[in-house]
Amino acid sequence: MNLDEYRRAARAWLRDYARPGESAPENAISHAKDFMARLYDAGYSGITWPARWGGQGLTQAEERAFAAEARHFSLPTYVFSIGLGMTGPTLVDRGTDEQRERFVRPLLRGEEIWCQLFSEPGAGSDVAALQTRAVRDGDRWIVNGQKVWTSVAQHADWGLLLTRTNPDAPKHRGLTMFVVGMRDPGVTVRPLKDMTGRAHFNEVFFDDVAVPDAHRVGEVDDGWSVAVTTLLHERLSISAGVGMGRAKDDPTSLEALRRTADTSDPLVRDDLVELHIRTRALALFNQRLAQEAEAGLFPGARGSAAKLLLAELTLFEADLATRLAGPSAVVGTGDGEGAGPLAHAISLAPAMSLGGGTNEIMRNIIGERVLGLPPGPRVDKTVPFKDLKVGTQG
Amino acid sequence: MNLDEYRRAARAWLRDYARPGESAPENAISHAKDFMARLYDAGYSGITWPARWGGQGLTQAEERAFAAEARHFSLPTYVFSIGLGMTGPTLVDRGTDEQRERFVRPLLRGEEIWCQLFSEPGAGSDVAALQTRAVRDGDRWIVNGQKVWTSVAQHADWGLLLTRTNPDAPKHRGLTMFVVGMRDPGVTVRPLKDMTGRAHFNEVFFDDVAVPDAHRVGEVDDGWSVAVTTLLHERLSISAGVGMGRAKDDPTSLEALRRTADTSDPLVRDDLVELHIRTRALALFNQRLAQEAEAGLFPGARGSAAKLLLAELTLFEADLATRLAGPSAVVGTGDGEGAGPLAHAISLAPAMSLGGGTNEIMRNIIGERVLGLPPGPRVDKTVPFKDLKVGTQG
Amino acid sequence: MRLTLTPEQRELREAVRSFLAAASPPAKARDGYDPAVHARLNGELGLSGLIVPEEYGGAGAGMAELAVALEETGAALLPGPFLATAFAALALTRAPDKELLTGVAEGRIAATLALPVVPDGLTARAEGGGLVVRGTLPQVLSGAEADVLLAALPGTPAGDGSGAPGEASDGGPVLVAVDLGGPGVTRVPLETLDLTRSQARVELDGAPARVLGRLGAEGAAAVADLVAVALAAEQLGVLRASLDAIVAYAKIRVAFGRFIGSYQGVKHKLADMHCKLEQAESVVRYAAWAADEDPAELPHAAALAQAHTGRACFEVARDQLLLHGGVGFTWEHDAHLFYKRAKADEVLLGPPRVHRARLAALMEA
Amino acid sequence: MRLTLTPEQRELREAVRSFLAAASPPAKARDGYDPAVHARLNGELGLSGLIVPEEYGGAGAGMAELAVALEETGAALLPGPFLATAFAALALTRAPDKELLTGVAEGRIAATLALPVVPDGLTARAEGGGLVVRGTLPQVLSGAEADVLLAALPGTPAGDGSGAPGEASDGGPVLVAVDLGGPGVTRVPLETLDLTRSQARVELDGAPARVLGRLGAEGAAAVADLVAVALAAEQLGVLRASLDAIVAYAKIRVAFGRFIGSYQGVKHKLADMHCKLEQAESVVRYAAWAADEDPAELPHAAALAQAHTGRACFEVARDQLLLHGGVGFTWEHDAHLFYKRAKADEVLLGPPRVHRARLAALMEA
Repeated sequence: MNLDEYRRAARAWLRDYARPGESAPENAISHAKDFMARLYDAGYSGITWPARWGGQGLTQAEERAFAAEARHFSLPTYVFSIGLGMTGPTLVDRGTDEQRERFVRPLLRGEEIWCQLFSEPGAGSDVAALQTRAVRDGDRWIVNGQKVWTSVAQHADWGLLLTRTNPDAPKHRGLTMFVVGMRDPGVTVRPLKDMTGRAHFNEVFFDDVAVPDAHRVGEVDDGWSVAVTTLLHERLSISAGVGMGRAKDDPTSLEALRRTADTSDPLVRDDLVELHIRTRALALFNQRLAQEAEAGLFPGARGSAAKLLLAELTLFEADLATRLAGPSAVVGTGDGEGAGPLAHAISLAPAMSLGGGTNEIMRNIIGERVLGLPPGPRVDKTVPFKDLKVGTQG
Repeated sequence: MNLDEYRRAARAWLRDYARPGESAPENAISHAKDFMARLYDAGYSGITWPARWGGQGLTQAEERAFAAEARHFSLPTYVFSIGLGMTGPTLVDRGTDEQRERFVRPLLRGEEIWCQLFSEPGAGSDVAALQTRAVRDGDRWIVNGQKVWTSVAQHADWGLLLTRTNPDAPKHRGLTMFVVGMRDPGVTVRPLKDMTGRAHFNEVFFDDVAVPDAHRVGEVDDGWSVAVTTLLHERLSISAGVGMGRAKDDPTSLEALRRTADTSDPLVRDDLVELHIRTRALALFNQRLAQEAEAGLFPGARGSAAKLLLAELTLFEADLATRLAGPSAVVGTGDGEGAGPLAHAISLAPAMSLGGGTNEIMRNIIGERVLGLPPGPRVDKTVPFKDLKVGTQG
Repeated sequence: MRLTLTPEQRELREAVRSFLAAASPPAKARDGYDPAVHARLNGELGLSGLIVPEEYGGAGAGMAELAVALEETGAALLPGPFLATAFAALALTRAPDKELLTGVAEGRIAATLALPVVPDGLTARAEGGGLVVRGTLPQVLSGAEADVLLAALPGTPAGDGSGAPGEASDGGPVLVAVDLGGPGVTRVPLETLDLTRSQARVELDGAPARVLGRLGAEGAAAVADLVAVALAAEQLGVLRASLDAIVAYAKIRVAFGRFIGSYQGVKHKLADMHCKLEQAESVVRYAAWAADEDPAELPHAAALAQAHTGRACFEVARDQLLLHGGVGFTWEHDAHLFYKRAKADEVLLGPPRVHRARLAALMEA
Repeated sequence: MRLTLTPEQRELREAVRSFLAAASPPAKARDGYDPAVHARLNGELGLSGLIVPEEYGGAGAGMAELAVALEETGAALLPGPFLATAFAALALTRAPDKELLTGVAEGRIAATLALPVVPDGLTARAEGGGLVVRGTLPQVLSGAEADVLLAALPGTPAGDGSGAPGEASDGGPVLVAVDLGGPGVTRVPLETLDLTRSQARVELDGAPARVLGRLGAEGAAAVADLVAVALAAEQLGVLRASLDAIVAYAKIRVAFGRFIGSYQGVKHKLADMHCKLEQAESVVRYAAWAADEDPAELPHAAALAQAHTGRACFEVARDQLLLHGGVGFTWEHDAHLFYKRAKADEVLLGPPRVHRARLAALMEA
């Protein structure tokens, strides 16, 4: 089957099994699992993953072709995104054969949901500064600590957990990675209410949680190199999706603003021109990255530029939409439905600048890995972790 | 005499001896010297300087009052500005009595012109990285090296010269300050053509120049502390003048653009509104700083904010003026008079962002000295200078 | 032109600041309006009477003093009808009414003002020997908490049968007062982006109104200018408190072994935010001075104050939120309260371009 | 839509790049037009014939290839009439003329195009069996170096006695050619901000003109769009070279004991500049694709290309100059050459707002 045939078959399958504009409510887990099973059976789950562990063993070309077709549909795969985009590829790359055998196929078939447990309140941009401890106890490890910003933890069966196992080593050299059962005793998941008033993320608490050594991923104290693999996959999956699709009912999009704004005012028209220029320039950049990827040239750190631009565009468009709308942007209708779509948009707008690496982190990545600029001096690479300043002091 | 009387007397004197709008051509040195002598005789030169060395021994209040009146005139004092603003106050603060006796009064009377010799091609923002060497030879020192960005060097009789005397010490601790005779053998002044095509500054070369030890200012190897005094005076004199006056014929000013731009276009009107907002906001900030200073509250590092804002406004207004004008902004009339006032303005605009500390240096100063933020890690404070990377490498 | 505070104004600032630090810090603002705090603010500090003339029991102070107070209430994100009442009191300077001014000065009456200063959609008609008002105001600041609504109704020529207040023989606006607890008034509290200050839809269906006096076109414009300056003073406070919060955090938060404030990526942004603060303070002092001392400069100063300070305040509030990193995105942290207040303030008097358009028009004149 | 280069286009880029690196690096650009380099560029590389159809001796390539070439000539700040000749050749795609196209393809003829595409102030009249043109073009790109001037004259209805080219029966513009070395032509070289490329005032006083063909309103608009895309390609090159220069400097220049590129104050600005480059390249590839493949999208793509790339190019050129510090302000350093070319390019086709206004109009449509 050549690529065109593959694409046509994918399109046909999607037409039969996925509806355009279908929403993906987070609570319809059983529906999502059914869909994943069907996707797996059709051969569209884990397209590039090794066949030995349940994937299709195909190339990026097929993956991109399927993604291009899927873009016209809204697949209910949200709860599987962490597993498919980050933890699964990490296990394929770095897990033991026993771990791959046990975890990968159920993940691809949608039988088990995964989350990723890296960030902590004191370790955001600086993930390696984390403090959650794992202490060896025979053939198991006892974990205590707190994670934060964990997507889909409330639905997850398994989590990929980064812990500190050696506080006497410098911070990158005393970390170990585990797979932890999210239903195990001592694991508490608590929704984290964010500034929009909703809970898009969770906090996860570990209170003497036992993890078998067989669930360790990579060597003891070598967890950072495993985490780097995961973060690389995270960045790829973010940049691949960046700017490609957007909610049709986004009230801050150019299309929406052209309907709602007073375009008889030349200044309003010029504001919309500015939005149009930024939107088009970023969309074209993303299309170019996608075309390069299809040709085998992967974006790597350049994807951080797309992510940074999307973060800035998201802030700009929500800000612009509220400025154009005026007073009504910041209130609801008094019917109990909340403060209105623009108010929600301006509340949600900072998320893209904070999640998946702040704008400052993106600029560092672009500067160092794309432009090859020298790093700043690092005071935290050699000091034993226990002697290092971390988190919030005073 | 109370302050009001002082101010009225100053106004009357200025009306008699200085003309509004009078230009200050750099080449009319004899005219400038005559004017300074008259200013000194009238008691308006060195208003706050100690009477013992030729000053008037009055307060900042009188100085500000005179400056406020003088703002309406264009005094031909440009060639004396380095002496009056920087090197003179440094000698008053840190010179020996012999040096004060010899240098201060002739400076105030306009008999001798001064320049300041700190910056080097490899030491701009990082002045203390300078490489001009002074080596002791009995009761004199032999100087070799190159300085750059030296204003009025071509007219100067004396220069305040910062040199390296101990390359084995860390960079701030091996510097020594001297007074050097600018007509002495081995001193070469060469005009430095800048991007406007004119020579606003000079390069100064030292080739085995002998300086008597009696012309040393401060202790051997303690020149940095003397330089800090000079730089503090420089910053005060810049921030005091910042945004206070501007050339009446500036083609990028709001007034000029209102005459020349097509204000029937609402977008042009809005561009002018933006320029107006920025201009007014900065002018009001400067007025507030001046009022605080009159009340005895000196701006200190906050003056760096005014300097930074002026640098950005200067770039913005030249850029805006050329965008409003369109193609004609970048050509002259073919009459040999140059590429036209807007072309000159856009060429000159970067100067304010580079001279007297770059915008980045200003932001460091505001961050550390106004907001009290911690400094970045310094790798250059303890290493012997000879082992330190400086200038341009490779 | 005076751009610095007098010693008395500095004392006022200290008094309000220390009161609010104890009674209503920003963290408390998310709980909403606390009438007890409001009463103490007006009682102990007499703040509601600050600009009420002495003959009505107030302190007879000017905009310069009100601005000092509003900067502090803004910095504390004070919930409740303090700003709305100040707007109403500013309107009353143009149509003084003993009952209302005395009530405001004593802290008995919380008032609000229909915005924009001459709102659309209200009609007045003589009925049963009095005046009644009909129409809907879609957004009234503190409309659910205020006792009295002031509205500038567009007047119509005397003798016109439509029933507009007859006094308005020039057709210029007339200021009227409506008892928000009275008949014919329905108040629907609105969900608001800014959790710290409420708005309500106010539906008037034959609500009795009392004519306070004629504003005229010029008076209405002056009230709009005063309101713009007062809001800019609050915005200056929000801006300053936003910057203070992130500067403090940058000194205690560590990433990669260093305080984040030591990174130029953070430091330089904070420096730029400081520059905005310095300019905003200068612009607000100038506008307050013009309000008190130079009516001819007021229109320009008021438009400048909104055009500059509204934007600067939002940008600084946004950047402080972003620089807080993930914790700034949480509900529990105060960063979003400043961000949301700044946005709500920026659009309170209309789309921000109206202030720029006003400046453009004044520059032409 | 193709946004990446084909292998052939990459080869072309390498060929032009390595030729210019040897023959005309930016440092040489301050010396101005070197006819020998121009001749070799057109001879060895056949660059002037790139978009000339094969039937006239050219390579018959499209805008995608021309854009690749212009990006390189822009990056090298190549002086001389290369861009002007490209503009003229683009106009000739709408009114082919064998003599001119052959001459351009062979590198014998340097041409230029009056801007804007239908300039004000020129009139044509039939005289002595031919057509003569009168009027002044205040700024003609490479006007002192070009051999031939092309101008789109506004046509008038046939039969009108004013003497405009009778062919223009729809009143739409007609493309004519004037020999700049011929009678009735006065050229006054202008002092230019951009030292690397000249402009001249061209005064035509009865200069003989030859009618090349009717453009019509649509054709003239298409030529204007093609010119806009070609200029954007040059701007992309100026942008890229500006960024490359400062990135290289940031890796070798030391301040306070560290390479300046290790400071976030520099690094983050360079990252933002890189983001502008990525977007500018994407926009230019899109516009070139539209020029070659999709006439319906061309007007929008051309306006977008100028609106985005013109600004991005100037901002990056400005910031690289500033980040160079003092040395960037010296005449001897190349930084100002990029800054000045970027500004000259930004305003070459009119005040930049015209491109935004065009986008606004197209969005309405």
